[in-house]
Amino acid sequence: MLQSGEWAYTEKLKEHFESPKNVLQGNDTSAFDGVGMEGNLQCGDQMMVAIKVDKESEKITDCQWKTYGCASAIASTSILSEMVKGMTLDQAFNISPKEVAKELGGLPENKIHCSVLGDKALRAAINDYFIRNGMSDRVQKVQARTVCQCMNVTDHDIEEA
Amino acid sequence: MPSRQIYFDNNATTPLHPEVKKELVAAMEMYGNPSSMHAFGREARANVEDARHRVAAFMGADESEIVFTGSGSEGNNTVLSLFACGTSQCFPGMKPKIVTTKIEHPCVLETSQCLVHRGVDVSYLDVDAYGKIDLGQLEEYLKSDGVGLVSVMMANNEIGTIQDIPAISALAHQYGALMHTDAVQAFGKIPVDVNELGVDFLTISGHKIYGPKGIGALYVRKGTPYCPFIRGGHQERGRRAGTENTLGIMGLAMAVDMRKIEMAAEAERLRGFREMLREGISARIDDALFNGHPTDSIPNTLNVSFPGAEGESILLYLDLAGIAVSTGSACASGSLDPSHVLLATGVDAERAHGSIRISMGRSTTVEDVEYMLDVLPGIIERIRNMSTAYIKGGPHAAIR
Amino acid sequence: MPSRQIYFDNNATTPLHPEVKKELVAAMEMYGNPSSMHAFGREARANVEDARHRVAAFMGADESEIVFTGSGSEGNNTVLSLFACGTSQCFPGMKPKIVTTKIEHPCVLETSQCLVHRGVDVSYLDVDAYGKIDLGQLEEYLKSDGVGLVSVMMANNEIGTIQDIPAISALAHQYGALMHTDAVQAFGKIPVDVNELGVDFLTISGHKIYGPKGIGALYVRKGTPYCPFIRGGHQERGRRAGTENTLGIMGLAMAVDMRKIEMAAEAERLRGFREMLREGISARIDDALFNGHPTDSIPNTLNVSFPGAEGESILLYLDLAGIAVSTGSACASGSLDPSHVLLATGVDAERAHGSIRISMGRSTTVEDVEYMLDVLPGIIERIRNMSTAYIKGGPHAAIR
Ligand SMILES: Cc1ncc(COP(=O)(O)O)c(C=O)c1O
Ligand SMILES: Cc1ncc(COP(=O)(O)O)c(C=O)c1O
Ligand code: FES
Ligand code: FES
Repeated sequence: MLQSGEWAYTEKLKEHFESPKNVLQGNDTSAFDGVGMEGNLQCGDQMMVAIKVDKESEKITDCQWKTYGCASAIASTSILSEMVKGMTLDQAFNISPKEVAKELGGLPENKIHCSVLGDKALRAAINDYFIRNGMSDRVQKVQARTVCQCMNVTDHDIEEA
Repeated sequence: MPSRQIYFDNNATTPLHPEVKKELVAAMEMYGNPSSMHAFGREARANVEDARHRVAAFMGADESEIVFTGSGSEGNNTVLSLFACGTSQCFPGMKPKIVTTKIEHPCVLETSQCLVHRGVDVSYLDVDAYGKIDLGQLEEYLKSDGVGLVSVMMANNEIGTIQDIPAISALAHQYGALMHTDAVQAFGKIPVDVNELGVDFLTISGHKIYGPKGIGALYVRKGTPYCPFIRGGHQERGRRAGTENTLGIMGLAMAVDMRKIEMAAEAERLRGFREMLREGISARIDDALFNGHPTDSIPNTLNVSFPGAEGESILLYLDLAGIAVSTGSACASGSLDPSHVLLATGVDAERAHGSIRISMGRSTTVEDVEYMLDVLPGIIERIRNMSTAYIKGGPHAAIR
Repeated sequence: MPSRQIYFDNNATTPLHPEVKKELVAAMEMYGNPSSMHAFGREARANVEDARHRVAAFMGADESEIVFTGSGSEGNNTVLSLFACGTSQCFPGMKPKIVTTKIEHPCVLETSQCLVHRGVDVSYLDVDAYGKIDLGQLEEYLKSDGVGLVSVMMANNEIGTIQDIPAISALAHQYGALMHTDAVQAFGKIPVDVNELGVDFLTISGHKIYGPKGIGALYVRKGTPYCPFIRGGHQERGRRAGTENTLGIMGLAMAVDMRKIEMAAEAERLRGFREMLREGISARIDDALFNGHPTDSIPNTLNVSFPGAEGESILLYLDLAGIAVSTGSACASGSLDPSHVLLATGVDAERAHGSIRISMGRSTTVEDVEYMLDVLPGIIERIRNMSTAYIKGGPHAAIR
């Protein structure tokens, strides 16, 4: 018999869930240069990412966020907000959810989608920055969400009782 | 590991009662097949029939009316599947039309969906804000004729709401339908008597009452048409094939015996704890919204939503503090759909996503309740501070 | 009580292995629901998945291919019922035609009969005098096209005869049918490897291998169409609803681990005992007729008929002497029909009625065998002296 019972997620994920980094305090985002919001409450997941950008170098100097979401969403956005600091907008735009998951030491299969949201909100924030600064030509389409993410989740493993 | 471990998830499953453990250890020495004629078999048979008698007695049934099953899910599947039996030999006069509710357990809902492919017509009753069905709507369905079965759960697993089964049975019978209740969450928490309820079928499960997992029982009223679901041997008087799970059956009977002794006082105690929780949460946390019926509810269960805080996060922060609850939402099960039960009560998806279920049990103490009340407010505050969705005293506050 | 108690009915069920008992006692402390996200649930989940891995490994399967069930009967019902699935959604390209044999366990035969009412066509293969099917006849059925499933048991529970499953699988696949084998009696007695056998589905049961009753497993090859039999939750990756029987699952895995260690030497030993029994009975009792295949047979099983002596009488006289056997006939299970298996091998009803099955197990000793050989001749003589039907060296003697 196994004496498991320890945290199901990785240590790294647990760490970021316990002490999330760069959570926006309050609701005021006016000090930021770009703000993105993704997801909706119907799906049980919503994410807001706000960035400050150094105009000269186009490097992200600060990244804060808020989420209505599960542990994976919290931890992956927390780690993402650390990763992007110091990156150029182009570098940050190209971070993939896979890289975030890797940084966390892996995510359960049915939780991968939760990490996607932070990523999307970040891209929306970057696009917002471009629009605000008259660079609409640089806006890249975030892949349209035709169907609600929730419908594609592999929902076997675990069940309500 | 957190310093305390508190189990507030007794509706999901329960620990074995110490007396059940003892019984299981003793029963492990007995290994005959109850169908065998020799001494080993006769010993097993005697124990199985004794167990059947005890389980039957606690629900006011005759022992011939009890079929042991492998789970509550199997019991429910068995009853519903009767109405798709392809032959009138085994189920004469069968009317392939079922009326059930929108808040049943998935094992009823998914089986119903499958039966539609087998020519059965299924309707789902609505529930009100407290999770109660409307007898008027039921009667309308029954009037449309040809309903073979009404299946309404006695107590809901997520919100605890208890239905008026005697009235529902009476109505079903008035229109010539048979009556089934899934009593998996009610049995052992509140009195269950098949004659007072007036049901023809009733499902129970061992692991919700401090008995083993993988064992259940189905009550089938004498004279009710029946056709086995698992087909094969002559076990259970030809009503359920498979070598009897003697260990499980004896454990279930012992669990039932213990319920008989402990249930009444425990219900009283847990009802008190629940009100402590309800009041404490209301006092210490803004905008907490309670789900389910405030009084017609199994005494151990409290379901509460915290707008702006997502259920799984609450569950996992509580877990870090050593407290086990479940989310009302099905998130915990890997699906992201909000709870079908809460949605049926008319709450919006956000409130459904932000709910947790606290289900207490026989070992719950007042210290457990106090610890919960100490820990929970800080967790909700923390999550709400991170949340895109919480506005204090926001739209939800009005409907509290 | 007789001075000795000898259990020669291991094909009916087996005692728990001492290591399984220990595992069950330890597992009783763990009570989480494997579907719960909190610490209690995660511990249960880890143990269930570890068990799945061990069960899978012993049959050469991947753990994702194992579905835990409540019994061997449930496993067999699950596979056959797939072919009556009313919707092409869950079972695309399903061909509702099954070929099975006349000597299957009742849980296959009775399910097949029920499926006929649900639009499934079922054919039953004959067997020869040793209980073996004929590949030529199978091919004829397969040629007639549209066969979705071939279901042939690996070893027969009454006479022990082993079928050539690899050849049968190959033939089934050649004609586009899926292949199922009921390995309930073979698994743990002889090597079972799903890839060597080439099967798509394979059924096992815990209580035949010194594990708990009420637990089994079904192997489902990756990519094989599937539809749950017990419907409801997402347990077992959506393939079998009902809270997992953690105790049973962990007990089954431990039983499997022990089989891995003990099976080979035990088979050798029991094969020796069986030949001792066969020779001893032949030498000491007139006109004993052995049933089943003399060599292609599970090593623990000996089925023998004594013309002029009725099986149930033999069973009960042996019982008085402290020896537990079963009758080949289904008498023991409450029916008076002679064994369908023996009749299918072409023996007459008298020989079928006069048979007993001796099935040895891991604790069988040479002393047990000797005691049996001491006691049995007197019992047969006694019954035959009372019998209207026995003429020494009569018609049966010729066909010995
Ligand atoms: C060949 C065979 N198949 C299936 C079964 C059924 O197994 P269970 O008793 O676990 O349902 C048995 C034994 O009863 C058997 O011998
Ligand atoms: C109301 C209700 N019905 C049925 C079940 C299924 O019981 P089991 O897990 O024994 O299959 C459950 C619990 O899982 C339940 O809460
Ligand atoms: S959907 Fe009903 S059996 Fe497949
Ligand atoms: S005979 Fe098949 S379901 Fe009744």
